[in-house]
Parts: sequence; C-alpha cells; structure tokens
Amino acid sequence: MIDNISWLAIYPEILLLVMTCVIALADLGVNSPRRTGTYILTILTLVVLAVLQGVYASSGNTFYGFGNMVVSDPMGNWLKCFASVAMIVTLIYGRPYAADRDMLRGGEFFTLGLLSLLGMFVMIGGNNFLLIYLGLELLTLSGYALVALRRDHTTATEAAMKYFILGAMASGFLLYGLSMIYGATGSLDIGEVFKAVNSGQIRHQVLVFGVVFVVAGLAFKLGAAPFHMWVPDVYQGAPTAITLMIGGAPKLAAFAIVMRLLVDGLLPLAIDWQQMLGVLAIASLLVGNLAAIAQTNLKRMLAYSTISQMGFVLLGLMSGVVNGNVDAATIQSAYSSAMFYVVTYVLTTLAAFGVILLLAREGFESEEIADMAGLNQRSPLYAGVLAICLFSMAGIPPLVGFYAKLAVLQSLMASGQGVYIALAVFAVMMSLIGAFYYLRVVKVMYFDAPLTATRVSAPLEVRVVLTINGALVLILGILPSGLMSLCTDAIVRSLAT
Amino acid sequence: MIDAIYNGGLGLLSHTWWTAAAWPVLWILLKIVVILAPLMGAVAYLTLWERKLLGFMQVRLGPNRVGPMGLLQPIADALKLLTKEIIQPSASSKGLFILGPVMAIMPALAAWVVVPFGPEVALTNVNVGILLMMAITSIEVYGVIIAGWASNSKYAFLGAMRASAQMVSYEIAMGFCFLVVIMVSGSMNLTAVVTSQASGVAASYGLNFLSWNWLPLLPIFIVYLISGVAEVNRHPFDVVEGEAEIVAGHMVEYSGMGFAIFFLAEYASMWLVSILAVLMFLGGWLSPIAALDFIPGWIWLGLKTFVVVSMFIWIRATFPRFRYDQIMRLGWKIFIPVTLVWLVIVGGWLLSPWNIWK
Amino acid sequence: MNLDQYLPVLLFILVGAAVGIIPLALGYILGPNRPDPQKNSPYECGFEAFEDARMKFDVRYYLVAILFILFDLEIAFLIPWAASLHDVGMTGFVAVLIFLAVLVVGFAYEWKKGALDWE
Amino acid sequence: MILTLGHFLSLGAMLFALAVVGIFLNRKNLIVLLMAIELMLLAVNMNFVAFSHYLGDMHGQVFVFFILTVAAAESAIGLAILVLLFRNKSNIDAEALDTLRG
Amino acid sequence: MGLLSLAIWTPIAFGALLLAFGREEQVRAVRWLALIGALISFLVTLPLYSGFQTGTAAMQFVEKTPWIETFNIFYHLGVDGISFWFVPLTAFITVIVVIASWESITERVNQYMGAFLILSGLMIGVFAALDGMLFYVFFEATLIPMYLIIGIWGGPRKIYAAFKFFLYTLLGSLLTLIALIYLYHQSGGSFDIVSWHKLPLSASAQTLLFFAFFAAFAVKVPMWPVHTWLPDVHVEAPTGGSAVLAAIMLKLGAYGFLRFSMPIAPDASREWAWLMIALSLLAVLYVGLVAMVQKDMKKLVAYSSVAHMGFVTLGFFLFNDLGVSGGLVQMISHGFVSGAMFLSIGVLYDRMHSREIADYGGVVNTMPKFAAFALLFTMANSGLPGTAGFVGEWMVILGAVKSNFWVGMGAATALIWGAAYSLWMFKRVYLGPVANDHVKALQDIGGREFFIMAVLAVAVLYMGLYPRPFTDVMDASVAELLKHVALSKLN
Repeated sequence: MIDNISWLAIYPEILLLVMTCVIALADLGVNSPRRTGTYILTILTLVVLAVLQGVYASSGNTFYGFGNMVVSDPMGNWLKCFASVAMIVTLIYGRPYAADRDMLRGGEFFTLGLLSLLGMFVMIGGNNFLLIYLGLELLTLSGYALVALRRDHTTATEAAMKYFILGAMASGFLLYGLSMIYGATGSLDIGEVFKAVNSGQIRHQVLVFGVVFVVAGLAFKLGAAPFHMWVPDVYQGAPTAITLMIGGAPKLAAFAIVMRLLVDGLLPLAIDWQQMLGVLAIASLLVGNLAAIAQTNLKRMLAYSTISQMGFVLLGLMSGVVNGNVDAATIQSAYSSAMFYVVTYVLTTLAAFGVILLLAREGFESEEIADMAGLNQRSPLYAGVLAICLFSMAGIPPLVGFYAKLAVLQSLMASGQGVYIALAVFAVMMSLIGAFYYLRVVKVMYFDAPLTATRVSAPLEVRVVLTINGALVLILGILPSGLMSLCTDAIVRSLAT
Repeated sequence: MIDAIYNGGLGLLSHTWWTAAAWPVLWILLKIVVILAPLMGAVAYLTLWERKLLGFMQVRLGPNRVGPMGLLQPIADALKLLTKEIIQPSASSKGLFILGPVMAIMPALAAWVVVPFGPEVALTNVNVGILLMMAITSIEVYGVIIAGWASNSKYAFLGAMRASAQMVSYEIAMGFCFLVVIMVSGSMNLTAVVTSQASGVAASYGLNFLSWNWLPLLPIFIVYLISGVAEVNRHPFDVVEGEAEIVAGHMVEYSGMGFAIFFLAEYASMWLVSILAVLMFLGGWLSPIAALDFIPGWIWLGLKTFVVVSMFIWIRATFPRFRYDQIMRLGWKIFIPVTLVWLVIVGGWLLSPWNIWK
Repeated sequence: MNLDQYLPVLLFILVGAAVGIIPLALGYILGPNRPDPQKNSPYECGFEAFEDARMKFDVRYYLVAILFILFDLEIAFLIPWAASLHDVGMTGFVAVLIFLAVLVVGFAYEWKKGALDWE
Repeated sequence: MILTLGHFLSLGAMLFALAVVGIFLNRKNLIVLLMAIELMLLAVNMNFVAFSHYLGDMHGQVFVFFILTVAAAESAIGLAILVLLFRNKSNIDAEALDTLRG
Repeated sequence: MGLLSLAIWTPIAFGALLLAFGREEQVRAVRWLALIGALISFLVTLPLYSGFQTGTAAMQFVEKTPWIETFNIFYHLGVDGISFWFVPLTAFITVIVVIASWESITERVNQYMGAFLILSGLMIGVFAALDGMLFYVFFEATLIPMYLIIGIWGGPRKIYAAFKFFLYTLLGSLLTLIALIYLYHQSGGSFDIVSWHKLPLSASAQTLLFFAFFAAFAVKVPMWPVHTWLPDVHVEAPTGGSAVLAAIMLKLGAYGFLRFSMPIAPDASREWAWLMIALSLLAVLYVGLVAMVQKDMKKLVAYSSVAHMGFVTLGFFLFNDLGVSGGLVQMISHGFVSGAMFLSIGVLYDRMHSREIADYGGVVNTMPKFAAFALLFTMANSGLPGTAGFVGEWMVILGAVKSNFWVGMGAATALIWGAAYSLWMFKRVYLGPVANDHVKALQDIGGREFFIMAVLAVAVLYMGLYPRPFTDVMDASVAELLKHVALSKLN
C-alpha cells in the first residue's frame, strides 16, 4: 500500500481535486447568472489551500511521495501558496468582468480556473517527467478552454486557436526533448536523471539534443523570444479576466518546471543550457521592449512587457553556474533572484490587470492605452495602483520590481565574468527602453484629459483587494527583505535535498 | 499433419533466398483463405437465411425460386449486382467514393484474424486479442463516414453522421463489456477468455453452460447483445439507413458492387459480433453440458453463433424502429451508467472472497 | 522486435481490402457504364441539388465524437488494469475507483449540462 | 535487416520534422495544423516506445499511454476551438487568423 | 527613531496622508495640512543643527538597522559636514514651495502638495543615506514624484519635458546601479558607502566606476553636454517644481560626486579631473553665453543654473580645500538663490501667464516691493558680493587660481557673464517704462508672497554676509575628504 508520507505530500492536490469536482457538480444546481454560490465556495477552497500550502511551506520540510514521483519542498509549496493566492485575486478581479460579459454562465470560469490551478500544483510538485508533463497539460488545456470561453467573440476564439496551436507545439517540443533525455538516461525520475547525467557516462550529444528541445519547449511556455509569438495575441485577444488567469499564476508554475527540469535534473549540463537561456534572454529583452513601444493596446503592451520580464527571469536562471562550476552560494542567489522576480512579477501583473478589469465596463473593454486617459481625475486610487505597478515593472525604486531587477543583476554581476557584466549592462539599457513605454501609460493616466467622466465603480471586495495588492507592490518595495529571504530560504532548502 | 504440409511446402520452395520468407506468407494466406471462404459463404447465406426466417416469422415463404428452396438466391443476387452499373455521382470525391466500401469491409473481415475456432485454432493467437479486435472494428466507422462524405449528397452525409455517432456511442458501451470480460478472465487473449469459462462450480457438476459468463455477467451480456445490434446498424437501430427518413443513409449513392460490398460488410460484422458474443459469454467451443463433450468444439461454436445470428434476425422481425434520440439516450444514459456500475461491482466481486473466477 | 504474430494481422487486412477492391473492379468491368447528368446528380427528393451537401451540421454530432474520444481512452486506460486486476489487487481497485469517480463527475456534469440530450 | 534503435529514432525525428514543417508552412487549413500537432506527439511516442523497448524500462510506455490521452483531450479542445472559430469567422484558413496583429 | 529618520519620514507620511485625503472640495484643508506637514518636517531638522558637532569628519546621527538581509543592505543613515546642510535646506525649500503654490495650484491640490512632501522626504533620504542601495533607492524614487509634478502641472510641452527628465536621469542612474553592484561584489558583499571609500580598487576598475557614476551624477548636475534636459524641464515645470529642481535636485548629482566618485575612485578622479574641469568651465562659459540670448526668463535662469552648477563641479575637482568647500557653499547658496529666482518668475507668471522677457518691461513701476526682492535675488544670482551667490563663487575662483591660474581666469570671467545676463534680464523686465497694458495692470505682491520673498532674502543676505556657520560645519569633513582623495588606492 501507499505510505502515509506519500499522501501527506499531495493532500492539497487531493483537496483541490475533490473540491473542483464538488464545485463543478454544485454549480449545476446554481442558476444565478452571477454564480455567487460557486464563487464563494471557490474562494473558500482557495483560501484553505493557500493557508494549507503556507503551513506546509513554513514547516520547511521536504518529502517525496509515490516513489519520488512527487515532491513537497519549500520552494514548491511557496509557489503553490502564491499560485493559490494569485488565483483568488484573479477570480475576485475577474468575476465582475466575467459576469458583465455573461462568461459565468455554466460556471466553467471557476472550475476551469481550479483545474488550471491543479495543473500548476502538479507541475510544481512533480518530480518526474510524466507528472510535470501532465500538470503542464492540465494547465494549458484549461487555458485553451478559458481563452475560448466567450464563444461568440471572434478575437477570443482566434486567440484561443493561436494559443492552442503554439501551446501544443511547445508541448511537443518539450516532450521530444524529454524523450531524448529519457532515452539517454533511462529514467523519467528527475533525481535519477540527475544522477545519470552527473555520472558523466551519458553520450553528451544525445543529452544536448534533448536539452535543446526541452529549453525550446520551456521558452514557449514562459513566452520567451523567439518563442513568444503567442503571448501578444493571447494577451490581447483573450477576455481580460482570462488574460490575467493565464498571464499571472501560471508563470509561477512555469518557473517551477524550469527549476525542476533544468536545475534539479540537468544541472550538470548547465554550461549547455545556460547559453541557450542567455540567447533567449537577450532576444526576449530586445523583442519585448522594442515591440512594446509600438503598441497602442494596453494588454498587448503588457504582453510584450511580459516577454521582456521573462528575459530577466532567464537572466537570473542562467547566472547560477559560472563556467560549469557548481557553487552552492552562486546557485542559491541566482535561483532565488529568479524566483523573487517571478513572484513579484505575478504580484504586479495582478494589480495592473486588476485595474484594467475594473475599468472595463459592460460592453467596453478599456484595453487601449488611450482608454486610460485622465484616469487620475476619475479615480486617483486606481490610477495610483496602476502607476505603482507600471513603475514597478519599469524597475524604479522603491517599488518591488526594482529589487527583482536588482537581485537578478546582482547575481549576474556576482560571477565577475565580463560576458555577464555586459549582459547586465544590456539588460539595464533595455529596461531604460522599458521605462519609456511604461511612462507613456502613466502619462496618459495622469497628464491627459479624461475622455469620459464616468466614475469608476466596483464591488467592495475588488476595491479592497486591489488596494491591498497595489499597496503590497509599494510595501514590498520598501521592505522587500521578508519576501527575499523567503525565496532564498526556499531555494536553499529545496536545493539541499 | 498440418505441420507436415507446412514443412513440405517450406522444403519445396526453399531454393532461393526469398522463398524462405515467402512461404510463411503464402502459408498464412492459405490459412486466411481457409477462414475467408466459409465466412463469405456464411455471409452470403445469411442473407438468404434472414429472408427465409423473416418469411417464416411473417408466415410467408421467402425466396424460393432460384434453385431448390431458393438456395441459389445469394449467387443470383451476387451476379445481378456484379453486372449493374456502378454510378459515380458527378459531385462526389472520386477516390474516397471507392475507398468507402473498401474501408467498410476490410475491418469486418480483418477482425477475424484473432478469432479462435477452437483451442489453439486461430490464425494468430495474440495476447491482446480483444484489444486488437476493438482496434480493427473501430475502423469500420471510417467506411461509413468516408462513404457519406464522398457521396456529397445530403442524405448520405446525414446518414453517415448519424451512423458514425451511433456506432461510436455504442462502441463505448461495448468497450465496457469487453472490459468486464477481460476482468473476469484476467486476459485479453480470446482463447483464454473461452477457457476461463470452462471451470467453475456449475461446471464441476457437469452443467458447463451455467459457468459461462452470460449468467454471472447477465446485464453485461444483454448490454453487449443490444450494443452489438446497434453497432452493426441492424434493426431496430437502423435509423441511419431508415428508408422512410433518409433513404439508405450513407449508402444512398452507391449502386451495383459498391452497394453489395457495404452489404457484405454488414453481414460479416453480424457474424463477427455474434461469434464474439459466443466467445465471451457463451463458452465458445465448449459444450453446454459435460455429457455432450464428444461433439467437436467447432460444431458447438458454429451452432451457438448461428443461434445468436438468428436472434439478430428475430429481433428485426419483432421490434419497431427506435427514434434516433432514443437510440442515443439508450447508449449514453442507460448503457454507460449500467456498465460502469457493473464494472465496479464485478471488480469488487473479483476481490471479494466470493470470487468464482479464480 | 518480435512481430511474427502480427504478420497475419497485416496480411488479413490486405486480403480484407482486396476482398473489397476486387469485386468493385469486377463491377466496373462487368457492369455497364452509361453516365448521364441526371443519373449522376446527387439524390434529392425530386428537385435539383442546389447547394453543396457538405453543409454545417449539428454540433451535437461533434460533441458525441469528442465524448467518444474521451470515453474510449478511458477504456483504453482500464484495459491493462482489467487484465491485471488479480495482480494489482485492492490498491489497484481503489485507484481505479478514484479514477472512475472523477470520470463519473465529468459524466454527471455533461449529463446535467445536456450534452447527452438529443431533443 | 535488423531494426535498431537508430531506425526508430530516425523515424521519430522525421515525423517530428514533418510535423514542425507542417505547422510552420501550412497556411491553408487549420485542420491540417491540428493533424500536424498530433503527428508531433506521435513522433514523440515513437521515441518513447523505442527507448522504452531498448532500455527494457516500462516507464516510457506508460508515458506514451498518458501522451495519447492528453493528445486526445488536446485534439478535443482544439476541435472545439476550431468549431467556435468556424462559427465566428465562417472560415478555417490559417491565414484568416489575422484579427490580432502587431 | 532617529532624527534623520524623522526628517525623512515625516514629510513622506504627511504626503501619503495628503494623497489619501481625497478630492477637490477640501482644498483649504489640504493646503493647511500640507503647510503644517512641511513646517513640522522643517522643524524636526532643526535639532540636527544644534546637535551637530563641528570639527569632526565622522558620520553623525547614525542609524543602522538591517534592511534587506539577503543582500546585506542596511537602513544606514548619517550625515557629515558635506551632507549636513542639505537636510534642513531641503525641508526649508519645501516649506517655501508649499506656500508659494498656495494659490497658483488649483487642481488636484492634494496630489501636488503630497508629491512635494514625499519628494522632500526622498531627497533628504538621498543626502542622509550611507548605504549604497539605500542611496540609490532614494535617488531613483525622486524621479516618480518629479515626473508627475512636471507632467501634471507643467506647461504646454510638459509631456516632452517629463519624459526627457525621467529618461535622461534614469539612463545615468542605471549605469550607477551596475557600478554599485560591482562595488558590492568587490567589497565582499557590502553596500556600506564608508567602507567602499577604503576599498582598494585597480586603476581600470576605478576608471570604469568613475564614468559609471559620472553618467548618473553628471546628468543630474547637469554638466555640459548632458545638460540639455534641464532648460526644457525648467520651462515646462510648475514654479514649485522648478524651484525644487534647481534648489535641491541638482545638488543630488553634485553631492554624488563628493560622496561616491571622488572617495571611491580617487585615482580615477584625479586622472580625469582635467575632463571635469574642462566640462565645468565649458558649462560656465558657454552656457553663460547661451543664457544671454534666451528670450524666456525661466530658460535663462535654467541656463544660469547650469553655469552655477559648473562652478560647483569645478570646485570639487580642484582637489583643494577652497575649491571643495566653495563648491559646497555654492550648492547651498544656489539652493536659496535659484529657488528664489524661480519663485520670482513664478510670481510674474501667475499674473501674466507669460515668461517671455519681451512681454515685460517696467515692472518696477507697478510692483515696487517685488522688484526690490527681485533685484536682490538677481544680484545674488550674478554673484555680487554681500549676497549668497558671491561666497561660493569667490571661494571656487580662489581655489582655481591656486591650482591653475588660467582655470581661475576662466572661472572669473564667468562671474562677468553671470552679472551680464542676470542684470540684463533684470533691466529688460523690471526697469524702463511700463511696456504694455498687462504690465500696467499688475498687482504688487501680497502678504504671502512677501513672506516668502522676505524669508529667502534674509537667507540670501545672511549667507552672503556671514557664511561662517556653513563653512564651519563642512571644514572637518572636507579636509578629511581631501586627505582621503589625495591617497592613492592603487596597490
């Protein structure tokens, strides 16, 4: 029989699965178009999950279950905790928007959201290619369906189609790479793969061949250039609430699988995948920042900005190993910086999209940059929140985005390598370009005259959460220490085992 | 003796390098012919038997003009169809139009490759027999859908859509039935499925037929039979080719030999479904009571299959046609839940102390 | 790899196809071939076919197809389990119960959503 | 001729390459795209099965099982999206996906 | 909580409160609250002066608590003679700005006042920070409120100006960030500025660091040729924004040279001093010429700011006592004088809504009280003895002569330029007959404006006549700095 520790490792997943089923069935009995019952049940579930994961994470224990198939370590648990919180926030922001657009009918908004969260959990907790793949697919399949949730909406379905094609292709790439690694190492277990690779007896070419595909697949999922084609279209085309759902929390999971596959599994090959990550990072920074300038659609601009932000994450990930020397301190600082970056990125993205969602009224999407005109006159609070987010994304202190960039640059510089320093300078120059287009939005919000005098109204919980979210970007900017050491601690503990 | 022939043939032809490879192939082809020839005969005469039996049930004579008691009727039909023009509608897709009937008959025949006609008497006795059977028979849907699409006619298209939807729906129920049978026999090998029915409490008293799967798995057996009827689009599930509604369904544009092949495929499938029912639920070649063991197995098999096939015809004569929504409802809302529940019950039964299949 | 057992399968498939093709070919040879536009037009009830027959069709057919894929796969999953139920014992049974439970949830969901209704 | 691992891997690689080419070069029909995606997964399956067989390790085949399932679910969703797209645009050309640009 | 923390966070807290305050209806309350906040913020800086010990170069009022453990970053505050004066100066200018904007700002008053208070706290933070990252955070954070101030309440080309301001300064400071991280790694994981001073660095590293810092601080100062943003921004910014920008923000850059470039990269500083001196002289001379031909008053004063800041950097890179203290005194006095200049222009602008010199003439006839103050400030701006402007410039020129006669000559000519453009502007705007009906209709300054002008005038005169208190505070630190810079860090 299965031992208790195995069950312990996946209690949250079990809970989530059971509750998803319960909510899916319970929703059948709900008739209200706003789905209040489903909504409350979903939020409750997520809150319990977040707390549960928080408890798991703060215990700091790492344990493996089901024959090393799943792992429950602090990094994973924190990421799951954050993902749950991000999902809560997403649902809170998204519900009024979805309700106005009749997207709540059927309750799939919630059930698919929960399923995608389950996918993230599995991805984050998977210690086996199979599990990671299944989690990934659960997440992306829910994502495809979510994007197409507005069935009568041409752009949404088109975005869904593009997302589907490129997403499926990414899975194909990833799988092909995994199959090569499996063939070379003879195992699907990440720990075994690591041992096999580390033994140095594996044909290098086969492994590198596999790694190329794995990295390409991961780059697709992260949305790094030149595999970014889906990001702008999907961000723009999908209903904003859904954009948030696929642009927020899943980034955490994507980070987790990058960690699991590349670091936990293929660290001895770092010298190979580093270069690829480097190229991806440079391309992402270039493409993301330069293309963002030309955008008039706020969602699309944020999509390109996401690409450039992912470039930074990749920089953090690639800086862990210098010249193939595995040094514990460097690794920790590099990966914790990347984790910090991702977490804060999600936090900021949530708030930014939260404001967009809030402004979108029935029949009006408020996704053009021009729609933000004079927001400060209409609602100083939301203008402030969005401005904080944009400044944070631009990396201006004292906002949390700055520390994320600082951490990444710091770990790049730590190597002392000329190339890395040059990369750091490049990244910094790119973030200057980035600042330009973020500022443009701030300009529109603060300097331009409003096009409409409509007061911005929103349900209480949205206002409260949005304010807290925006404040967090600032507060974590002033006091980033806690989150930073949390990330470091999580990475240290997770890598130690 | 057979081995001797085989080796003789091998010796006879093994002069050049390729004959060593060719002879086994030839040998297999020979065996295939040995299976196919009687099968085609059975198919041909099933049409006659159907008409005769229907006639009997409706208190009339049925065909009795061609040959003694109409026994040459199938041959006459074949010759007639052979000399009819094959009309190819101008709007149709040429290649697919021909592919349709081929895709229909090919799986109906190829599935016989794993059917055992007695212990150790099967063309190939693979371990995944049932799975292979499912795989090959699933291809039949292609024949239907290709025919419907290629015809480029609304009736054909609609008929094909209906037929394929119906077939896939019932395939699920059938799949569950297969599953339960696999569970109780612990194997996907059809020979093993049959032999697993030879033992049991009742069999030890000589009442073999009570040990066959049909009794303990009665609901599954019934579901299988009905699904089988639906699967081959027979009455009362023949709404897909319901003459009153959509003429001949996907076959509406076919004439002559094209039509004949669809017909052949349908009857071959009937035989196949029947023999599978016999193999899985009615003890295959086993004799019903120990006292009758002296009769050869293949006779029993043939007899049982004949009874089941006749039952198909009987059903046709008895029941009115279902409405399409009723058909789908039966498949999805009744059969699937029933089989699911039975799957769980049988699973529990197998793990319980009262397991009778040990 | 040992594929000897499957050679007959391949051959039988070929022969099966041949059984379809040869009579068709014979039919083309033996039967008359006198096409005319009326005869070759698609069958309609007494009037000319005025539009392409490959029209939009009811989405429910499509739904059935998707449901079939999913259920069939789930059967494919259960087959190995069924064949080895004796070996996997209670643990396997419970695992499959969980699996089926999720499936049943999905089934109930689509049932209630009306995906299985035809009228 | 004896089939070695290399043969299977080459076949897998060829299928994969065909699929990728199919995805990138196909400008006409989205259904072909979906098929190319399926082909891609099948190529991967080929790899897994071959490796699994030559390594004498069952896990690869289990993986294939799951990939098949996921591929089915994926194509189900893909087709569903396709139907929606068709209903909205009355067109399933890959080239017609041009509302979102920039 | 230490005094410095209080000085930093009091205005920020008041600023945040103002932002939360709400909408246009409560304008009066908002103004008073802002004034109270600014006053309290200024008052809390006064104990600093009484508690400051002259004669030591050590950091005083030090506060040090861990801030970001992961990177060994501390909340480390402290002032020495170099940075001390800027703390009260900033708070003082903020009070002035709040009063000056009392009526001229009518929309989104709470945001305007809040932005200034927050800006004030952040700038004090820059001067008080002893941790490299803390410094950077404050340094960069000032961009946000300033950007908004220019963009929201600025003139017709405010958007262009705001972007130019933001991106120019961001560009420079991002390179500095790299330099800071580099130093962090070189020092074995520390952001402590004081310990960086003692860090041995190779010549090439020093050169790179020097230019990285140069990128940030030269833009901020601004030095020629990266000064072009300043006139644009000044012209477009609201009066208060211009005043704060000229009075305090420019000093951030100059301060950075003293705090970072010179002590951390002394060898490079000495090696590249010629460049700095050359650029400073260019600023003083060339920009002075440019200022002369300006038609816009604000632009003229902006260019004059560039020229004055040229004196500051010139003084610093002379590496002698007079030069450095002169530069520092010049910074402080420029804080008063340029602030006053911009406020004077603001007074006129509020009435005429024009800054064109040509639109004025004979203002003295209609606004005698105001013209008197304006004359004083103009004289201070041109560095006439007895005013604040004279002291610093004179010290720098003396220092320059001491190190190189021709440099001193060049600097001295600048005094003439300064007098020329300042006084010429005064003549064109204030003197002569009343130019047109608009000028004729001008009202003289009211009590509030008079108060501001008076306070500033007192400060300008006090500093011009009795600069001892200012120099006393600096002496020890400047001496220590010079001693430090004189030592090579190589080997």
